[in-house]
Parts: sequence; structure tokens; C-alpha cells
Amino acid sequence: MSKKVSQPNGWTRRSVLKTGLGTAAMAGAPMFFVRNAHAFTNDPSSGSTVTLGFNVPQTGAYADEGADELRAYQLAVKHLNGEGDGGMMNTMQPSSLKGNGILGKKVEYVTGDTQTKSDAARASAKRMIEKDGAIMITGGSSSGVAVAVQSLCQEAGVIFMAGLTHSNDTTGKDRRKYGFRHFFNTEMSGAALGPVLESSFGNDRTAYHLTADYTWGWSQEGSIKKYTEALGWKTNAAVRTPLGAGDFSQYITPVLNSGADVLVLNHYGKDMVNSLTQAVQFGLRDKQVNGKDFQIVVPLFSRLMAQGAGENIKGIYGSTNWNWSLTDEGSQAFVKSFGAEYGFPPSQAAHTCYVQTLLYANAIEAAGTFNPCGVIEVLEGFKFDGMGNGATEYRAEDHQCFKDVLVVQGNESPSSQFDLLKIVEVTPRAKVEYSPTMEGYAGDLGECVA
Amino acid sequence: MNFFKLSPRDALLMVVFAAVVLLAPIWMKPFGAAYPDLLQKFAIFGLFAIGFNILFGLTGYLSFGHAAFLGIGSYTTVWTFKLLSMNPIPAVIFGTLVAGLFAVLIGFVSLRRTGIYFSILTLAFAQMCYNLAYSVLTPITNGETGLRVLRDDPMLLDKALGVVQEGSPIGSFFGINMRGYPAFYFCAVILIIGFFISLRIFRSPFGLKLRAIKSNQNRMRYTGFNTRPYLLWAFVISGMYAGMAGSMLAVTDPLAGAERMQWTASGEVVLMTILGGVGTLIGPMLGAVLIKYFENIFSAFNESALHDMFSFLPSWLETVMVTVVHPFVGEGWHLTLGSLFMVIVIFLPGGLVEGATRLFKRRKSDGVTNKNSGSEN
Amino acid sequence: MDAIFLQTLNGLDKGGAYALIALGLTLVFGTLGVVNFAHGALFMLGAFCAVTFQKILTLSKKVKDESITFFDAYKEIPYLEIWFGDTGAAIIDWAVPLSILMAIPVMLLIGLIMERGLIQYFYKRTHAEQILVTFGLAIVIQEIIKSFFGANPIPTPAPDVIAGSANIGSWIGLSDSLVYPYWRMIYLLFALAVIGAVFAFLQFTTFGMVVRAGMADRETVALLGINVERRFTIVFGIAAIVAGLAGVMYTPILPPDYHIGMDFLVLSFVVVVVGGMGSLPGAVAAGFLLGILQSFASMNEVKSIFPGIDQIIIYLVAVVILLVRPRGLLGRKGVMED
Amino acid sequence: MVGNIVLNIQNVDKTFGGLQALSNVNMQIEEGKIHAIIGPNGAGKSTLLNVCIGRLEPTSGTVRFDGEIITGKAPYEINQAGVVRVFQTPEIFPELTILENVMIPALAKRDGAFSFNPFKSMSDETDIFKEAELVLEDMGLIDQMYDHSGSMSRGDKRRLELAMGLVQRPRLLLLDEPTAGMSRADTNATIETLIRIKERGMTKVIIEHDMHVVFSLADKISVLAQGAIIAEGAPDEIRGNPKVQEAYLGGAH
Repeated sequence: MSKKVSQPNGWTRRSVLKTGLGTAAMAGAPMFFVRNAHAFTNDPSSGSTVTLGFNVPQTGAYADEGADELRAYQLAVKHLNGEGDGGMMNTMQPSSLKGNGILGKKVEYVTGDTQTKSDAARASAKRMIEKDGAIMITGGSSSGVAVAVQSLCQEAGVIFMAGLTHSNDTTGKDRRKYGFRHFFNTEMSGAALGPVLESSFGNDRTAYHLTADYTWGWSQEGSIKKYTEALGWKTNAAVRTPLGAGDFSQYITPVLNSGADVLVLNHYGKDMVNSLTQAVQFGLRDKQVNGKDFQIVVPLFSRLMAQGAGENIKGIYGSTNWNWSLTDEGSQAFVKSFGAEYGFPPSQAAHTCYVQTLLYANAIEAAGTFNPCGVIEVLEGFKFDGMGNGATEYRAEDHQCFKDVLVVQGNESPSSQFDLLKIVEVTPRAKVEYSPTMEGYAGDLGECVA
Repeated sequence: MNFFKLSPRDALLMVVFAAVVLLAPIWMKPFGAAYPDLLQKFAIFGLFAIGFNILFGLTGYLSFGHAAFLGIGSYTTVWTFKLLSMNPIPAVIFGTLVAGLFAVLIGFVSLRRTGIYFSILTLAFAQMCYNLAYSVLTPITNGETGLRVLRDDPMLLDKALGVVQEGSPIGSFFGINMRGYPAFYFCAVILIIGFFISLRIFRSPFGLKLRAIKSNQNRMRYTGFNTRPYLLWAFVISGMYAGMAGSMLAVTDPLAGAERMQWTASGEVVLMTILGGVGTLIGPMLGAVLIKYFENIFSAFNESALHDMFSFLPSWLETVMVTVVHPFVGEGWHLTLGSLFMVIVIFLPGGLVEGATRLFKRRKSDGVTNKNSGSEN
Repeated sequence: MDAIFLQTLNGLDKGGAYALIALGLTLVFGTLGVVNFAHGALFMLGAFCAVTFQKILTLSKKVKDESITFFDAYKEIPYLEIWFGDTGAAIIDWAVPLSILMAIPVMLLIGLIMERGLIQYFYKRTHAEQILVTFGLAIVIQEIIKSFFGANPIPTPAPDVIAGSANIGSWIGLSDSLVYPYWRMIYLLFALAVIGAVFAFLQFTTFGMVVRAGMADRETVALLGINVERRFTIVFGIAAIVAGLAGVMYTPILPPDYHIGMDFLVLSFVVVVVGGMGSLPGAVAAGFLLGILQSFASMNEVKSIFPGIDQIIIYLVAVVILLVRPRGLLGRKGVMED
Repeated sequence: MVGNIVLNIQNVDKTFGGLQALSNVNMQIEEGKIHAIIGPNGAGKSTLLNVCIGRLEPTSGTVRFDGEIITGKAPYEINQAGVVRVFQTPEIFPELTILENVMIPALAKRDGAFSFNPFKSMSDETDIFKEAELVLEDMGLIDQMYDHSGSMSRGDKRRLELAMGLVQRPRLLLLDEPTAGMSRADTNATIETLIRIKERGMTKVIIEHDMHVVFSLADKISVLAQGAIIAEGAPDEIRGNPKVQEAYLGGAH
């Protein structure tokens, strides 16, 4: 375990012990602080270090993604402590970061395994908060976990900087005062994909959706439907598939006779690799329907998944939060720094996690306090640039980052083993913005209490 | 001494058990496990395993679907929070009862078969619960995101009594918030009660009959027993333990997710029980602690933490140690867990407790007749 | 009509896969009486035989992409292609079917090592202990594979000529939309062939006769002075080969990752139990039954009547069958009932 | 002078597939008597016992116990009614101690087929304990009563089996070769025990090969061959019956 200076004090802010029962039971147990006006969870002011909690999947289907996230976090910590080449700290605008830790305190970190399960992720986050004294939690690679950990952090009074989470809910109806998301969401994917699909496939298309049967899948199906139907596309059917079905053939066979000419795969991770591989195997891409070439669309892409799908990804459209082949100054600085450290380019998950860590540290420097309420105040409405997605804003109303979205296509002729996605279009931020009170999206942030 | 009608030896066991549990925040410290969440998990999963053992350990019926009752307990508890009150007492009672109700239904059907056929029936029911909860039952379970208590939920009883909470809703035991150490002590008290009940069942004629069913069910029938209701009761009791454990998961952390019901979760309690010792009193508890400890502590060691740990060594040795240990911790914690299962079952047949008893016996052998069956420790 | 035809074909295809995956498991149950939770791991190891073979074939000369300076990015050209040109490329293309040649000896060896090194000591231990030790073994094998190959799925495509799908419709004079992937049909045939081979082996050879006698009454056979133990070791080896081959051939359908075995573990247990413990014909029948029912339950028309039915159909069928037939479809009395 | 009929077997047939195991068996067991059934191997003796305790259902015919039909009833109901069988191959609870093995049937006698008493303590069951102790004393197993029953010798297991039957103090005890596999000394001890408890008014049906045992115990003997009763009567009548001799010498191999 990392050396800790401050004693973890548990969930103390709002806990008031009133009866003797608790006090008696507490004898010998670690000191239980009673809330005072200025205390907040795991205040690091008295020590010489500050601890961040990196909560990523280390086992299960997303273990590789989690490993990449962890690499990015370790890189970010290095940079914050003034080691290495500084990466995006040199390109971030505006920046209050000094390269001497956070508010002069050395940054340390603890890690944990979410197992991509809400329960495990919350247990891990709780350990970081209760035992290791983490002042911020970040990470994760699914929306279920993000929402679960975010609400936990709200209760604990600790800031949560979400990792990879794409569901609208994270900053929609499940938004939280203490939670911030840099990653984009299904609404933005839909808005960005719409025009590209229109220009590539026209207005007269019939779509067939295969949707992972859980919250994120529904969210994505809804967004893509909304934007494609606005183009004049028809939706032939939207079929729900069980999570982790493995073999999707029984859901693909009906597509053949359905009369649809576009298949939208609202799957992520292993499900996406499998369903895409199998759909291609069924010869869908060689088919002609309604006099048009049959097309497959995978709204959310990641390079790691593209790797798993191999050849099948070629030519397929999707959206992504960030890709290492971007040539702006910030992306280049990050790719260079990450590549030098690990020998390969970072994934979009790594990018998001790195940026989130820097943004959090920067907000503390700007606020001049570790107090989450002060940090939240800085982050809300924070405008920045030089982090790889152009001019970006953390919208105050829902804590969602608004920035350019990438529409990508599987690369037909990759020049290297990492060159899997080709950027087709960088959809400007203005086109993917939406109202924070949009129907089905509105939520309640809650309060910052400290 | 007649302490709750226990024999002196059992009374001592009970006192030691209670003391060990209640003092866990102190003696767990050197192991890095003395923080509320993990202690709560120890208590909760210990209770789950103790209950599971009443079915598996006593009757030999191996259920592969007990996680369903854990999940049902959790959902019921969160719904009780939402509809009635944030007080954990009604929540735990309802959670336990509803889980018991499901156990009656599932048990009634599954117990028509024995052996692996029984196991697969329970597995099938649990997987159906899980799959449906994750998808089409989302209006009730809130699917992937998990069921949570919201501030604008009715909470009729609380409203009627004028109990108001600030901030996000949290279980509240007459004013004591159910988080941190108070929540642990709440779980600990329930665990101790649960252990006491289990001890009484083990020592009762009912428990003896269950063990006889495990030993030779056919003979029991010719001895005049209708075994089906005995099995059903054992199933329901252990289902209620699971429901209660699920309830406490939701009390200490008001979020109920479907993955709690997945087969891996059912498998986990089976492993806990076998690891500690099937049919022993404290074995399941030990197994639960061990597995949860590995899951939460071993997974948290990263390379820099390892370097810190071995920093007292000369630097070349430090590097060697870190290289050797690293594959077994952090992202490799599963490797340690898998190896641990194998090592224990190979070298300590019967699990930790029985294995330890055997080792102990071998040391002081000399043919002293032990007057207790090995399964009573 | 077309839809029904396709779903039936799909069901058979799935069924073949299920039967093949479950076959080794039921063989081990029936002969050794061991609950093998590492069966999924054997399936996974088979799949990774294909991956390894493909990796060996595609050992590559790396040509650096000079435009990238931050890290080493390569365009890889396999040596086989450099040395043998198109022949080399064709060999690589056929990596998955060819890897069967490697998988058979490797899986046999793994099976023998597993049985001699571990399983044999657990014949007389309780089922609970068998579960614990084999589950632990499965986790350890998984983690070793993960440390070599990572957690991401690895694409292992079928050979180009049979990567696409066949237009069955035009073969038999039905609609043009009746297509089915070549590889899946090959898998079905392969499954039937392997199942047939195992049956024939058990039915028509002396070895098989002894094994079957051993399944029925191990003690009597041992009393006849026949070394049952050694034959059972070989049976475990055969089970490992069958599981491994099922894994090899499945890779073009499902890009394998280290967890693929666990994903199939529950399913194969359900198939085996629905078929009846230790019954080979039972496992095959159950495999096909579950495959076909699952296929039909996933049709939109069915799902609109029973929402979510495709999520639970396998388990629902298992419950119904076990209630109607106490020992599954073709189970024998007394096997794994205590 | 015929006493009160406890068990009345009427026209019982039992076929397995095409095999006639019992054909038209009629037998009346009188209260308080020891009734032996003898016959060569495969004569249907065990099948007959199995029909009586509900393990098998007869193809036709009925078995009445105390005037009530017990065919078709569950084994535990028949046991609770007072018919108890002592098995030939010991059917004990090998994981339990010898004492527990005997307390289990004693509990069945007291608690009935089902009773839910998880909060009673076994250590308070002094009555049950005393009953078990008494029977174990009788059987000479008292010294080892805390040992595991699984590791006993076969002969001891047979005695335990007998103890388990006796502790229920049944109206009718069915003994399936109680001395098979026992040493001569153990056999004699067992015979003595059975004679000793004869006075307690327990009716017994004994299947036995050992003629010494049969003739020293039985009040009445039925001879079964090829599923049918070929002779019935007091020991002296059976001893000289030519049919019986033929069955034994000609029927058995």
C-alpha cells in the first residue's frame, strides 16, 4: 500500500453519532470524526502528498482497456509531479499546473479492479476512500459502473472523473454534482454520425438495429434512431440481444430477409467484436438490398475493439472520442509522451483518463483548495483547449464535456498495426450540442456539501 | 453454564466468535483490511456463506443459484427504502421474507431432483432471474445501472413519522446513518445472530436429521422420515440467509444490481464454503473472508505499492521480489485466487477447518479417541 | 418460410456446436465421475492453439513506418509470404483449419498431463472438492493465457474462399436471400464427424467396449484384471482433444479471448445435464434441442409475444425437461445423483 | 389357535418385465411371533420384504398392516405405522457416529415423519439418548458409540443396523438375514439378543439362510421357492417336509 499521511476517516461528513450504542461500539476503532463546518472527505492539507484513486477493470472482458487506462493515469501522475516530458501539460490552455504535484503536494495513487461490475467497482472505490484516503476517484469502462461509482462518490463527498462511459445517463438523468465526464455520449455519436451516414448512404435507407439489452444499448439505439430517422431513414426493427450472447447468428439470420439495407450494431466490447465478425461472415456486406449495397454501422468504435474484429472492421463507419492519429498539438504531445513511455500509441480510453486527471489537478490549482466544492466550482463551465479535441467546455448544467466528435471508418489499407481507424470527419462541437434539459435526459445534480 | 442453551464448549465458541467479529476493526489492521467497507463485506458474505452451508453443508444439496436470493433480498430492500422508510429494520425483514418466499417456490420445484440435476435446476432459476433483471425487468430493477433510492421516492412511513434526511438517502437506524463503522456493527450484530442460529441448527435434532439425509437419504425414508419438507426447510432457511445478506448489502450501500445474481456470484459462495470447509461451523465464514480479502486487497497492489513494500531490501533484491510477486497481485489477483483454491484443496482436504483439524490431530495423534465428528468444529 | 428454414439451419448449426462442446464433458462425467470445471478452459486452450499456430505462421519481418516517430509502428510482412510468395500467403490463410494438426497432439498432451498430474488424485474425493480444484485450475490456465495474449479478442479468420456465405437458396431453388456462412456449415459437418468418430470409437473398438463397461461398473471391470485407470486416462485425453477441436474450429465464429472458456462453461453443463449425465447420445440430443429452440426463441415474432424469452429459453427448457424427465433426456439412474 | 394377525399379505404378485418374482403369495403374520421365511437364492424373499416396506409396489395383491392397506404408501408412512426393516447390506449413516445412527430412528419414532425443531438442542434430548444407550448396550456397541459408524467392521455394522431397528420398538420388525456375514460368536450373540427381546412382544419376520438360527428362533416358518410359498408351518413340520428338501437341493445351484 502507498504510504498514507492522513488518517482515513470514513464517511464522516454527514454522519452524526447520536446514541451511546455507536460510541460504545466504536471503542478502539479508528477515530470517528464528527462533521465540522470546514472538513471534507480525506482532506490532504495536513500531509505532504495527495492520493488519487484509479479504478479500472483489471480482470474480465475490458482488462486490456483498463490496463491502457492505468498506463495513462501513471503517465499523468508522472507529468503532474514534474517527471517526464510533461505531455499535454505543455499544450493545455489555460493551465495553472506547475509540475510540482498538486498545490505543491506530491501526487500518489492507488489502484483497484472494477471487474466491470457495479458491486466490485463500488467496493474498490470505497476502499480507496475509506482506507487509502483517496481524494478523487476516476476510471471505469462501462456506463453501469460509471453511474454506480459516481453516485457513490456523491455520497462520499469525493469527486469522480469518469473514464470511458458513453451512455447518456451518466450526465443525463443520473448526473451528479461530484461527477464529471470528458468522454462523449450516444447523443453526440448520433448527431455526428447522422450527416456522414447521409452523405455516404443517402436518405432512403432502412435500418435494422441489433441492440445490447441494457441501458447503454437502449441509449445508443435511441440516439441513432433519432438522428437517422431525421434523415428520412426508416427503422425496420430494433432487436434486443442478451449481453454477452457470444453467438449472434440467430439474431443475424432474420436480418437477411427483413428488407433492411443497413445494420446498426449497438454493441460494445466483446459483443461488438462478435456480432460484427458474424454479420460479415453471413455475407451481409456483399449483399444488395433494395438495389443498394448493404451497410453495417457500429456507432461506437474503439481501436482495441477494432483490433479484435480484425479485417471485418474495414470500411465500417462509427464514432470515437479521440484517436492517436490526430495531428493537433495536444494529441501529438500526448501520443509522443505515451509512445515514448510504453512503445505503442494510447487508446481513446487512455486519452480520456489522462485528460481527466490533468483537468482535475488543474482545477485544484485554480481553486487553490482541495475542497471538492471549490474544485467543482472551477470545473463547472471550465473552457479549455489543447487537449486533443479542440476548444472544449465542461458544461455547468450537466458536467458533460462538449467538444469535437470524430467520425471514423475502419481503415482499408492500414500503414501499420496501429493504423486501424481512419478519421472521416471531425464534427464540430456546435453540431453535437444539445439542451441539458432535453426530454429523457434531464436530471438532478444534487448539492455540494462541505 | 447455560448460555442460550449452549454447551460450555459452544458457549465458548460463541463468545470467541462474537469477540473476533466485533474487534475486527482492530486486529484486521495489520492485514490492511480494517476499513468499514471491507469489514461490512466480510460480515455480509460470511452470513451468506453460513446460510448456504446450512443447505450444502448439512444436506449435501449443492445449489448453484443462491445468488438469486441475494439479489432478491437486495431489490426488496431497496424497494422498501423507496416505498416505506430508510430504516433498515423493515427493509431487512422484508428482504429476508421475500427471498424466503422465492426460496419456497424455487426449492419446491428444484428439490424434486437430487445431485447435479438439482444443481442445474437452481442454476437455471438463478440465471433466469439474472437475465430478466438485467433486461426486460428494468422497470423494476433498473437494469444495468442498478436500483437506487432517489430523494423524491415516496418513503411513506418516513413521511408519516416526519423523518427527514438531508443529502442523498442512506439507511438510517433510528438516526444512526448506515455507513462506515456503524453500518459494520449493524452487519456484525446480524452476523453474530446468524451464526448463533446456525450453531443452534447444527446442534438440534433438526440439524442431525439434515446430516443424516446427507449421509443416506434413502435410509431416512425407511427410518420413517418424510425428507422433502426437511430439505425444503433447509433450502428456505439458507435462502433467507442469502436474502438477509442481500438486504444488508443494500442497507450498507443502497444500490442493487443484477450482476449480484449471476452464476459467478452463486459460484462464489460455493467456493467460499468449500474453501473454508463444507459442513463446518466457522469454515464458510473463513472462506468468505479469504476470498473477499483477496478480491479487495490483492487486487489493489500495483507496482509502485510493491516497490514500497519491499523497499527495505537491497535494491537488486527489491527488483527481483517485485518481479516475482507482481504477476500474482494487482491485475493478476485471479491467478493467486486460482492457485489458492488448488493448493488448499490438494493439501487440506475438506477445506481450511477440516484440514487444520487433521494437521492438528496428526501432531498430537497417539490414538486419542476424538469424541466429536470432524464436522462439528 | 425462408425464415423458418434459416432458423432451423441456424438451430442445427448451434446445436452441433453445443453438442461438440459438451461431448467431452459428459465423457469425463460418465467414465471418471469427475465434475470438471476446467472443461471450458480446455475449450479455450484449443482456441488458443489456433491463435498460436496463426502467430507462428505469421512471424513477420517488421518494416518500420518512418512517418511515426513517437513509438515503433510496423507494417508486418510474414516471412512465409516473403519466402514462398503466394503459397506462403495461402498457408497463412488456411491457418485455422491447419492448426487442427497442432491442436490434436497438444490437447492430448495437456489432457494427459492434467489427468495424471491432478485429476487422478480426485477420483475418490467429493464432488465439491473436484469443483474447487478444477475451478482453480481453470482460473490459473486462464490467467496464464491472459498474460501471454492479453484480454482482447484475437481475430482468427476462416480461409478466404470459405469466409463468406453460401447461397443455399439458389442451390435448392428457393429465394436468393437464403444464405448461410460456409464456415458454419463446415462446423456443423465437423461436429457431426467428430461426434460420429467418438461414438464409433466407443462402440466398435475393444478399447471402447472396456470403457463402456467401465462406465457401467468400474469395479467389476477392474476385477477382471483390466487396467481401467490407464484407459480412463486416455479417455480424458480424448475429451481434451474433442474440447480443443471444438475450440479451434469455433475461432472464426468467435474471436477468442482468455475468458471464452468460462463463457461456455455453464452452457456446456446445462447441455450435459439436460441430456442426462454421462450419456453421449443424450448430450448430442440436448445440444440440438437447445440450439434449435434458442434459434426460434430469438425470432422477432416469438419475442413480441414473450418479451425476453430468448434470454431465458435455455434455462426454461432445462427446467421443464428435468421436471418431466428426472435424469434428463437419456440419463442413467444413479449417475451423479448424490 | 390363531392370534391377532398383524401383517396380512394377500395374493401378492410381482413381475419384473417378464420375470415372475412373486406369484400369488399369501401369508399371515401373527402378533408376538417370530415368523421365518426361508428359501433358496432368488426365491423372492427380499422382494417380498421390499413389497412390505413400500420399496416396491406389487403388480397385484395387497398388504395389510393391522387391517389397513399399506401397499402404495410411501416408505416413511409404512415405517411410521410400525413396520420396520433391518437391511441385509447395512444401510447406515456412515458419516455419523454410532450413537447418532441410533438416535435418528429414535427421533423418527418420537417426532413422526416431520417436525421442525431447529432450536431444540440435541444435548437436551436425554430421553432419546437413554433409549439409544439402552439398545447399544444390548447390542454391545456402547463402548464405541462415539466412533464414526463408517469405519466399523461389517459385523458391527450389522449389529448397528439391528440396533437401529430395535430402537424404534416397532410392532413388526422385518429382519433380512440378520446374521449373514457374522462370525459364529457374533451370530450366537445376535440370536441371544433376539431371543431376549422376544418377550417384549415385538412381532418379527426373519429371512434367514442359517437353519440353525431359524430353528432356534422361529415360531412359524414359510418356505418360498420361485416366488411361491411351497410350505408353511411350525419348525418341526418344515424340517421333515420333502417339498422343502427338494426345493433346497434341486432348486438351488
